[in-house]
Amino acid sequence: MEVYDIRPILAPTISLVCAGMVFLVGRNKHWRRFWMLSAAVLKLVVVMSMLPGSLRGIVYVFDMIDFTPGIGIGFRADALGMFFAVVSSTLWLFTTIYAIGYMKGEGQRVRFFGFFALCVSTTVGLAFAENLLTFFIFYEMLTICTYPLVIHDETPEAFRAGRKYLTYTLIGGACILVGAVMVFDATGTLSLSQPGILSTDISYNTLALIFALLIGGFSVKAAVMPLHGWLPSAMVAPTPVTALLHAVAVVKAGAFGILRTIYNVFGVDVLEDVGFTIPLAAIAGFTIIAASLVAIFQDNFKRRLAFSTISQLSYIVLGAALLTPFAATAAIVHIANQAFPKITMFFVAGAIQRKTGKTTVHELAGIGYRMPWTMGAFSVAAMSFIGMPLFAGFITKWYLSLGALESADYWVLIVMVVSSMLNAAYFLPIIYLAFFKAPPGTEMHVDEAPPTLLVPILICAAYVIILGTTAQVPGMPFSLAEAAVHFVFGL
Amino acid sequence: MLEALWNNVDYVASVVLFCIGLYIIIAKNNLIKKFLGLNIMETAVFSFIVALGVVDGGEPPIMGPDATPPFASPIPQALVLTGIVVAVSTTALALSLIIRIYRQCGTIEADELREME
Amino acid sequence: MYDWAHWLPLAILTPLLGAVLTPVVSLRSRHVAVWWSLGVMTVTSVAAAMLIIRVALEGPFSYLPGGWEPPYGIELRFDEFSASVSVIVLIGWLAVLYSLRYTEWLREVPKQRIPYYYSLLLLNLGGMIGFVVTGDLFNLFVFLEILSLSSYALVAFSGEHIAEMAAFKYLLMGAISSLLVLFSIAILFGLTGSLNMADVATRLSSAESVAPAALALGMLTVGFMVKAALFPVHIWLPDAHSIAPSPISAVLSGLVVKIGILGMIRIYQIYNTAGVIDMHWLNHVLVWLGAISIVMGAFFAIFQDDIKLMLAYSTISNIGYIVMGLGLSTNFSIIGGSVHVFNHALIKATLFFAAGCLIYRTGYRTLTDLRGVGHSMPLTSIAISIGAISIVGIPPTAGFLCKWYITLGAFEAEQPFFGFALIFGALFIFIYYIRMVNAFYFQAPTHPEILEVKEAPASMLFPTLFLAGLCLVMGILGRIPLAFIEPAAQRLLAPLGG
Amino acid sequence: MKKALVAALLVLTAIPLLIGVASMPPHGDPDAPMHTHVSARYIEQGEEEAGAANIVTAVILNYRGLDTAGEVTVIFTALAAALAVLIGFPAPPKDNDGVPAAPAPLSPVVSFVVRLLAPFIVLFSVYVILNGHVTPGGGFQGGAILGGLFIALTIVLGEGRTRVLLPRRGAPWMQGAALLAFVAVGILGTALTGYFLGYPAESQHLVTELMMLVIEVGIGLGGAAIFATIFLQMEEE
Repeated sequence: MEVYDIRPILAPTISLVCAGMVFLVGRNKHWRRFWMLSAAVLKLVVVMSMLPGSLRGIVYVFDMIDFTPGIGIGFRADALGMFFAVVSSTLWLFTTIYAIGYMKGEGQRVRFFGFFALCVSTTVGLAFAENLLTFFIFYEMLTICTYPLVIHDETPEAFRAGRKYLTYTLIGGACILVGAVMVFDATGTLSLSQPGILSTDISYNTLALIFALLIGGFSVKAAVMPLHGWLPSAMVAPTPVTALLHAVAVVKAGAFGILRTIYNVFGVDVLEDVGFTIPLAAIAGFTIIAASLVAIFQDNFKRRLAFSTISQLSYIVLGAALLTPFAATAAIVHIANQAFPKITMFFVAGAIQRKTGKTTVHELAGIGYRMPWTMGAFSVAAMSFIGMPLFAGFITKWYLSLGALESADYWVLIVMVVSSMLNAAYFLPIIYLAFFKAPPGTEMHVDEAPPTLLVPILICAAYVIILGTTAQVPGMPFSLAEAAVHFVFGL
Repeated sequence: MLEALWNNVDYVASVVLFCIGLYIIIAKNNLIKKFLGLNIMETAVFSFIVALGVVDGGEPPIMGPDATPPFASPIPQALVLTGIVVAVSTTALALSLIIRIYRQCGTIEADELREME
Repeated sequence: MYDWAHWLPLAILTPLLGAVLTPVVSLRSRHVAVWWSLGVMTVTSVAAAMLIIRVALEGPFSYLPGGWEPPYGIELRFDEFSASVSVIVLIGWLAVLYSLRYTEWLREVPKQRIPYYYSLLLLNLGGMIGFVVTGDLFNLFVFLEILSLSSYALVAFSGEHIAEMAAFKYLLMGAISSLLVLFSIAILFGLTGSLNMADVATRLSSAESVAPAALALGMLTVGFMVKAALFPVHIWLPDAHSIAPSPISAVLSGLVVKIGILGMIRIYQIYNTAGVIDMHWLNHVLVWLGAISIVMGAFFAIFQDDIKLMLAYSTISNIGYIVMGLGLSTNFSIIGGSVHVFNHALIKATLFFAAGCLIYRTGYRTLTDLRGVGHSMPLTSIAISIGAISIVGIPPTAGFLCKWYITLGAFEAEQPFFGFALIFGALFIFIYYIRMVNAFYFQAPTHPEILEVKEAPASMLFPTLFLAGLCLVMGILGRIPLAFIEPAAQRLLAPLGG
Repeated sequence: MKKALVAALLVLTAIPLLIGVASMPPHGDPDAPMHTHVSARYIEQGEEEAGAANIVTAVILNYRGLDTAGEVTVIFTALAAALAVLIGFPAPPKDNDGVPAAPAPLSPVVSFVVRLLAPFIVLFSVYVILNGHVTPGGGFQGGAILGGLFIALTIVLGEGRTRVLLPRRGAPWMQGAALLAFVAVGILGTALTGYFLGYPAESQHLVTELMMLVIEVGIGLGGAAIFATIFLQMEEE
């Protein structure tokens, strides 16, 4: 039931205005903080105000302008879009608090916060895009806004990372554009409101080319294995950037793009007869295993987290590629279940680096004694990734396995088990070093991270537990994911 | 083919002149010579336009008392008048540029100027 | 019998008359010249606005100076493609305002020349308006001459040492191309007996032999290719557009180069309705030349360090886009090509204006010298970054529309290769623009005094920022140019059953 | 070698030109489309409609008036361009190669003949300008003769004497005379016939003739002034 409403466009504009104000008036610290925090809170309120409505199945629509019939800019907050928007706006609030604390001593903060707000406005815009063209517009704007953040430190290494990031993402963007043009050429519309606009009477190899272009383009940002090169090198950026962008906004935009392509552009039944998703599932499975293997040997803490992100993201791709209701629920829900623990881990890494200047895993010996709460939150996040019950990660693995059984892909179960073991292999040593190893010298006294860093860490860790335990409670995002799945599979 | 060329020999002549002008512009080195080649090309085109308007045994289109048809067509002559003025203007500008180049670089040989760049 | 149409001759003659009177007006003091030119351009803008409103309401209309019906007199035909008068007038007005401070700053130029600078600029703009509006072949040639002559002189105006040589090269190639155009107009006149475009088109199909019509088509296309600086005949453009003073480079790169394109559109109009020649192989040649121009322009631009030379090469590759759009000659690709005529003018003018501000304040032209200017001249650098983003075609900006429509047209014409070439060609362009943005913001300045440089003066900054804002918005406001271009594209393809 | 290559290339380009030109309608045959269409009407009704016996002038001023207005602007562009390039660009000092290049001594015969013929040339050019619509001639031709005379006089009498003909305050008006005359007549034409540059029908023959005369004089004067100024500027030491 479509309702005409201003809120889908209001959310991105709020942070757009905030970015503008930060650029204009950002010199003065207090004004800047005021604008960032108020925008974050306001946006969360706007997005949350739409939550009850969309839980009841209402879809908020806002059509802006269309150049010619079928091509234009429109916003539509359906269940899938709402899910992603809720996740990213809640996380934006916590990351803003964290960033204010983290960036105290840094330079160029006006530019940092301005582009930071711009990025999130494009992410929410992405979530509410009504057609592939609006989606592409915000997708490209996201690349442009994240570039200055990646090269924030202005070191030659940062430039190389930025150049690599740009080459990957722009080539991906070009593929998506060509794919979108082919979709429009084949069907005459780009709208993402139906469960699938392509049909099987379009020639097989055109469909294959469209699938390859769209999924290829999106998987650059979703860091699927062959195209993941830019993510580890982008760890050079300051932690709030890596936390929000490379754990939530940018990579999730790619994953969200894949979900949109599979569910709204192709549609589940078309993909079932055409069968393109089998190779995709294989690649996703391979990425899960290979990324975890590489993560084990990464000594730098943030690079290890980066490879773990790559492997976790492929859960979403795998879930989407299995084309069964349960797997789809797992894929959608994993956006949240991966976002919160991953962001907690990056916050922890940032806090440790800010507090003790340690960046490599072997230096972490005995850190648990000095920063018990921070490492406690890290352990909670680690448990969720390993898939322990009562934590968010368990739900994804559970539904993914159910989905795999449904579609009789038994190899997926093996992948689940092996990946849990590998997760344990690269997270547990950290916990062991932190708590069961004596710290060098006599640093026994507790020296916690400053409150502006610690509070977001603890809240996110709490969220991980809440998401794990209260999935079936009606008000929780889980029901949004189920609503989206019902719409896509037409149940 | 040759017969067609023969009865349009005026047009052929202007085409030949056109190509000679083009040759001079490309091959010659001195700027003044290039500029003269341009003028030759212009004259070639104007001669072609005027040749278009000719009628066998035609008189200039002036309606005097003793004027007898057939008259040559007036339009090409009007066009050429305008064309000649365009040629004059291009000449004026080209010469001013050549004067300026000579005063500044002391030479108007294209290859020496190229080294100077 | 006052009716709307009297604005049409007014729109052409105001700038020309204004130009003729500029030396008279600035007898007392040369500063009057710029205000006089602004007044003249404002009147022209009003005229252009009225004409555009009329074409929007009633579709193409024509005016008959002297009262003679079309084949017997000159017919001024104002159709949708002539609506590009709007961008000519807009950028013209801003260029005049921009030159207020810029011409004072040109050291080597003696001050008595400045009135002639403004009269040449007004002649150039008047010639372009005339070219775009006329429906008569020979009148087209006359206006083509006015705007070409004034552009050669304007290129030679700046005191740089090789300005005259670049202008002379430009003059030679421009004169040859004008002669080719005149020669083919004469052939068409010989074949059909009339000079009015619509009349020539109808009578051409009944001409007894095809060879001269084909020759005329070939020569017209080559002539207008030289004017539009397409691939094989583009060699004059880089020197000419980089040596010229910045407001003039903006007018040259943004508008004068587009005149070649509009000339080609006029040829398409004639030969499509005449239908005497199969345009298929010509389209193919144009598409290939467009593709080579894109790659070649982008490739050369990467190795340039001088900022204006880089922008000049990027003009060549953008002309490649437009010609490819025309060459594919499907409904969407022609829309894409014509929209880019409009949008590229805005983007390129922003970039040249901003580059002019940088050179005006710092005196440096190369990227290595201009490092770190982003901190001391924030507004100009933002304008350049917006220009850079829109020339690459990132969605919300003006450059995106053309890529979208031309790629769509490429698929519509079953030639997907060009769609791919176009999109990935654009990435080439991004490399040298990211170098520019990096140099401004993220690299340590090579000349320390660059940090104390003041922001550009208001009269130069306003045009830059206004156009930059327009670039940003044009991506979304694409409806306005599209509303004009769609009917025109349909009419252009109608005879081919397009 | 380069020249041979260029020559070969040009022969190659000449071939399509020749083929195209050869199959044009045969040269000079009266029923070619060129003669039967527009120019046929000009010849038959030219004199009454356009009010000028010399049909070429009728075409230039009346049928295709805008072309000539454009034409006059092209000359002015040449003037503005030449001045924009040359003004304030003094020639390098004469003795750049050691010895001052002495101006070639002017033979008394030439100066005497020029000064003798000057008035007759002026008379002839005025005749050509004024009778443009009856006999061959017109504004451009008269202006060219006047310009040529001015240049001859400057060479003979030296620049000082002839510059008085182009006073500093008056020169821009004279240079712009052509287009100003055109626009004035055009606006008058709009008032009379409702079309820009429209000449009234046969009834007021005299008015059309007068309007044409004004334009002819304007073009003649304007053309001569522009040629003179360009020459003076080029010659400026």
